[in-house]
Amino acid sequence: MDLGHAPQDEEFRYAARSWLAARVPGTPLPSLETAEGFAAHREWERTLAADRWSVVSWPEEYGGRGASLARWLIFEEEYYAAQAPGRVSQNGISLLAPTLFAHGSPAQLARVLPPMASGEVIWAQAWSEPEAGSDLAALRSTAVRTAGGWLLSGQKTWSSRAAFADRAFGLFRSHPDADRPHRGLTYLMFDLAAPGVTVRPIGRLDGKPAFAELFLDEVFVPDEDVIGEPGQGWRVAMSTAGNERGLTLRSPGRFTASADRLVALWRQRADPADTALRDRVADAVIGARAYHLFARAGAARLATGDDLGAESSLNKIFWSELDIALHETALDLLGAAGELADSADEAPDHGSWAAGWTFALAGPIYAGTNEIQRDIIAERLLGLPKGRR
Amino acid sequence: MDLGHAPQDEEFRYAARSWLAARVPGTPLPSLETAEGFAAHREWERTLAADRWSVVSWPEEYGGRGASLARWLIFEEEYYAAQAPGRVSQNGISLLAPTLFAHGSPAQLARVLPPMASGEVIWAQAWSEPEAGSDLAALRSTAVRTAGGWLLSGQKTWSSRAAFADRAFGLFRSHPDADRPHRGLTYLMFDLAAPGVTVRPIGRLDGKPAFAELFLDEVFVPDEDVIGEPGQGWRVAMSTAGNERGLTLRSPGRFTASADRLVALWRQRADPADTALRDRVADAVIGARAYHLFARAGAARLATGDDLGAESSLNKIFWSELDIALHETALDLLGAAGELADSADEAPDHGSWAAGWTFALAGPIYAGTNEIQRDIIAERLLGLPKGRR
Amino acid sequence: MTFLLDDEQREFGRTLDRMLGAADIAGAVRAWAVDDTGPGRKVWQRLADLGVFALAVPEEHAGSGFLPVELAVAFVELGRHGVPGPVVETVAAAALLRRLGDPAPSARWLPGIATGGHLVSYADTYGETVGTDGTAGTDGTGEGGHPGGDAGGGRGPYALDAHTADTTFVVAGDRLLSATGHGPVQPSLDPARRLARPAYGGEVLASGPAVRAASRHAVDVAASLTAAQALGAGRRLLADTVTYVRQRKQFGVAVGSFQAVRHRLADALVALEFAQPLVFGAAVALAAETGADGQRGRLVATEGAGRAAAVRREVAAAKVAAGEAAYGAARAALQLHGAIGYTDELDLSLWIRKARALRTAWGTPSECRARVLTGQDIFY
Amino acid sequence: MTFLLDDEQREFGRTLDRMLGAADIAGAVRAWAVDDTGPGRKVWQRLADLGVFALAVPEEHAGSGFLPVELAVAFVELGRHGVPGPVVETVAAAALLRRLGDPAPSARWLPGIATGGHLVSYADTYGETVGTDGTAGTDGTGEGGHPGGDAGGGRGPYALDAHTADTTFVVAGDRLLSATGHGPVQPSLDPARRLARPAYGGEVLASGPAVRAASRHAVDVAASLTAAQALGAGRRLLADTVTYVRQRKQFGVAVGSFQAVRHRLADALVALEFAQPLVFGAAVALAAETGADGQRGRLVATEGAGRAAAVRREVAAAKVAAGEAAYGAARAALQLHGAIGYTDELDLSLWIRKARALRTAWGTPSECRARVLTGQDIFY
Repeated sequence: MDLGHAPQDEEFRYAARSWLAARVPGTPLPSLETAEGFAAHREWERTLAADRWSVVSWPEEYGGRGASLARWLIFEEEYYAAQAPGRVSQNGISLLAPTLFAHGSPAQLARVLPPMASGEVIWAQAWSEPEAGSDLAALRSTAVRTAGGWLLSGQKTWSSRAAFADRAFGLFRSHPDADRPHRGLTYLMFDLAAPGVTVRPIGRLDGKPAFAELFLDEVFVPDEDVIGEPGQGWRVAMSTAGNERGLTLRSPGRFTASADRLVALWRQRADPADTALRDRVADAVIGARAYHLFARAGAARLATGDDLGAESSLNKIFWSELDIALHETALDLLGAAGELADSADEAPDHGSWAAGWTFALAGPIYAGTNEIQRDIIAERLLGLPKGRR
Repeated sequence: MDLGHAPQDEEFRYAARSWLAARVPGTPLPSLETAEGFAAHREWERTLAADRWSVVSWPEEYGGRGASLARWLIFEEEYYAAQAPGRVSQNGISLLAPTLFAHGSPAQLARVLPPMASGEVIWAQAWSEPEAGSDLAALRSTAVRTAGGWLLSGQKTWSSRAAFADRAFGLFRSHPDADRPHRGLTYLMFDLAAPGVTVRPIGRLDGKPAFAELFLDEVFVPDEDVIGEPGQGWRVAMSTAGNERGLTLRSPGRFTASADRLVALWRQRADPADTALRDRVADAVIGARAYHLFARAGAARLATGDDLGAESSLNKIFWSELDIALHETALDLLGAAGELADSADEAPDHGSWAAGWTFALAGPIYAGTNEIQRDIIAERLLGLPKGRR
Repeated sequence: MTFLLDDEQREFGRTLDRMLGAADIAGAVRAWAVDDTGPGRKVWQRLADLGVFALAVPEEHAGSGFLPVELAVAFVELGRHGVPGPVVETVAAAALLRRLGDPAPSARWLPGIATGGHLVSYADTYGETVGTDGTAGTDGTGEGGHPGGDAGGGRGPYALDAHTADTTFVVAGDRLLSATGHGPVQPSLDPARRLARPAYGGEVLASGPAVRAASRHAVDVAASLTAAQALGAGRRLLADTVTYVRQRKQFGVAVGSFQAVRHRLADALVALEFAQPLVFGAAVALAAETGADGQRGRLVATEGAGRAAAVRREVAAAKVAAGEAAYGAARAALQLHGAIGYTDELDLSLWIRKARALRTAWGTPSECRARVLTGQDIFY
Repeated sequence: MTFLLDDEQREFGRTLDRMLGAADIAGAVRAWAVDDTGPGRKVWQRLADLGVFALAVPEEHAGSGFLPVELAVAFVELGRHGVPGPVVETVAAAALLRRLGDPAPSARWLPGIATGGHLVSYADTYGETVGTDGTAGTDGTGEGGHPGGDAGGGRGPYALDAHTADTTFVVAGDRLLSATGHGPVQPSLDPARRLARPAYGGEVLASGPAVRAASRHAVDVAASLTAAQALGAGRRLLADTVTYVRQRKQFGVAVGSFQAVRHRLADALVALEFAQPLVFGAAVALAAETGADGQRGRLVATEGAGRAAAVRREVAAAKVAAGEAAYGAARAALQLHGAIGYTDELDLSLWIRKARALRTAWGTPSECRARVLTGQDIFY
């Protein structure tokens, strides 16, 4: 049992660190939930990709470095420690790409992945519908067979990034006669600029258009943009939930960097004798360390060929609660300045604590609410009866 | 809106305070969960009763002072502030007596209440059965009609005080053909020394026999010991839950006194700069104050003829969680000495913090688990759908 | 002799609830957030017409005497409906002037406050003197020592809506100023709140030790009414969430039938129900301490300085409990609404954001917990 | 290069689990609680036979070298099965002697520890000198300054099972003593633990600054193994509760089908699952720092004093997380068993009580949180 890294991995770390030190913008980019910020973040993706830092774990042919999961963890540590910009390509890289690697055709990989890696195509997810949130199997949007492809109709919502993104992916009901609600779905990719697509941005808590509603009216999608078999979409979508995706949805580096910054803030601004704050700062450090080590253990198990299964539900609950607690601690530490919005000129650290708090509040809701995750843990990890919820 | 007391009420307070100052033993009595301690506590009840302090809110004819709820609250404040002994008659006074006042015959009141007030007869409750805990309507113990009375058979458990008490009260299934499980029950009082009764003491967490199992084999109970109508036991038992009993199960004075003692402990032993402890001590003070004021408001409403209804469920959750938090704070404040059992000679304050912690741990379980209380609050106070739980 | 609102007080609350429910307060908040104070000012005038601001003003200045319990009733409703603007600050300023008892500033400001003509912001440096350039002086508690200030700065606290108020009262050292201006306006997490550091120059309205004594009282009033507002906001968050989870269906049933949902809302109710008596207990304590116009109660066994400390403890307890209960209700509301709760499509977001701001306004939880034990203002 | 137990380590854990599962540990605990240490001693010998105590002893003294990861594996099992006695203290004493490197006391005590012949209790005054009468000296951190001591007393810490151990090691000031006696034996909330303050007279086994350095290491070992024990106890509490709620029916269904029950157990699992890597991370850090016999890992970017502080931080983090997770599991176990959980009819009560004691043993949550940020032992 070991927590060291191979010398080559350390070389990888220093390469990433050096590159980031030279390239990360000195002041934060504008919020990626604005048109201006979205463009700036897309440009940053291009910069990353130019030196093969945008998708380090992908094969080289698609723009990556073929890095192991261990190296990906190292890269993420360095990335967040350098306070590099948020990843506008996150939806594509962490949600769509793993599915493509598992179920996509060689032609799809060759066509879709390089422009995703370069930021040329930014992806939005299109899972939820107004009546299908936690109950994702209740999807109603349809895919109707037509010559050479499918016609999508219906309404999607909480489509993150869709206000400014290029393309989207999601599940559509293609076989309405299937015997169970989560059967008869098809996983498709589509163009947000295609005829029949209307995008209505939705403001999040602070008013920024972080997601959108999509209204689809017979939007044509060619067969080449179906992932896996038609009608097998649920299986396709779920099959990667228990593998790396469970681990990579939120990288440990994000939290260890935030905890380090919180400690710095505490040393700089707090009364060291204030043990109430000290304990909460310590809990953030402990939580980030635990999350890091949990990921190290998970990566080691994946490397042996194990599947993580429902453990990604443990992960989801832990990081989402850690993220809120960490940012609430920061706001409390800041006293009255903790009330300032992230857009306030006088907000400490460029408003990153306020922005981080707002962002963190969504954590227990998206990617499967924490209530759903607790149900999964109870049933699949503890073996408790299913219950009616 | 006012928090003052009438001058006569203040006189009552000073009378209680003076009496307690003269009579409360200088060192704590032995634990009432032991035979020796039980006897000592019974003797203390006799001392209280001799000067009409054992049941201040009862009519004078039964040994009380006819005190208002406001005065009862005052008495309890003084009682716990004086660190007077725990009340071994609590089951009778706070559970059986309100039911008798509401449903008992004049003859029953005259026969049962005076020896309860004097400690001559100590009552145990006999509600739960092995298969009927939270689901109290699943009771199986039976009352079978016989000449001049009923024959009780079956098994009761978690019968608090029963290891040493004289008599018990509970619900028995008398009409097995009733259409719903909570119908067909009868509320009866019986003698723990009667033929057919076997008492098996059960050790609680710390081994002390705080409750017992009762095995009943055709135990004869005369008709005069049925409360209310046969078959109406559920209604009889529940009818008093929403009135004073919800308020008086745990008096605010108990918690304000504990919080005051915690503050004293904190001033005496803690580092005042340790804000983490300070905040928890403050929360205990705030909680005790809130509970006190909530009771004041409740008493005021009862005085206007209102019913508190399901609000007693709010009460139950609040005091039980407050009690645990308060005692956990004390144990943490004591550092390594907080690990000592209450029987340890070196345990601070005669082991009262350790004993209080052990006692508090039961709070969220008995008198309706806090899970059941939350269900009641959701359904009856918030109007949420019943759900399957 | 009874800890219950009387019929008149309850009817006062219902009247405010009806009036505010009929007004488009959410619209007023959204306008206020972009400095269009017109709709908010109209609401303000209606509140004045119903006598809200008069509750802090002596009768000789067009008020109804200082009535803390009625003020608490009113501010629960203001919180429930999310009324924007320096409502707390205006009432605290009135309480300060009343306690000061100085005829000139009272005559000049109190009638206008009572009748709704004056929006007054208010900032308190808690004994710290501040130079006219906004830099802290040297006799104060030093860097980070005052609440409302930037923990790292020492440039004095923010004043709410200083840029749109008719004046900003500033207590600096032992002087009460009507500030001449303010620093850059800063948005809060709560869009209904805009913050700016007042300039410390301006007309001196009063000076001397009486100013500090009166401002100490005013800070208690501000904290107690912020607690009342938080309680109202928490009630609203809970009520709206109960309504939502009864309607919203997932897995074929109402979301509100899931035990995890029901229990979380039950816990939110417990916290609010036990914060409420503390809020009114603080009001009763303030009424008893001030011993003046509106005395309807008295505190047991507290006299003189001990009584002032007891009031401060009651206020601090209410502030902690109501602030945490409201924030807990906000977290529950957000989680149980799910994604729609995280948007600004629903007005719910206004209360979620307000609950966070009220939690720290006029005394953070940490400061208030300290006061509960010491009865002292840790800043004096 | 991989943060996973290897096959051999896992098999070691399974072997201990099987052995302890077949022994009547609950019976041994109940006997231990009344000073009948016979059954517990038998378990102790079996543990020694399986090599548990040898894991802290160098090979030249009949040990297998210092192997913190294997120790962590073992102590999770000891916690899972609730083994009574000074297991942590005996291993910490061995670690102290090993680090001290002084041939005489090592030769005298280490072989017996490795082979199960010696039960050693251990108390550390954290730099405080203590008179032979048990009163504190003057160069220490003063009243209440040391953990394990009575916060109000300053009479030194308790030693676990000092009255039944073969000796009690005491570090007082810069001396290592084999104590001659002890004060009155005090029952703990955990019936498997009996506490007494050791006398500070006795044979001096070693003295000088090396004693304090070695004891600092020993305290880290004790804290990390207490964390491992807590993790095991928490796992047991959760597993037994899952079993119970699957069987127990109320309202016609298994209690474990209620969402409130399922979610509470899910949260208990989350806490334990994230404490576990911290427990093994601390073990890896100890292995790397000691750099000796059992080195199988190394810490990144920490050298010298920085490395020692980093180890201390890892240990403290593990102690907080495992202690809180176990206590949380105990609270959940008690609540979800209902009344039967509150009795001593089930062995469950033994773990519930142990979880409370382990939470504070060898570093309270507060002390450990301070260490997480400073990397310092706050007592030195």
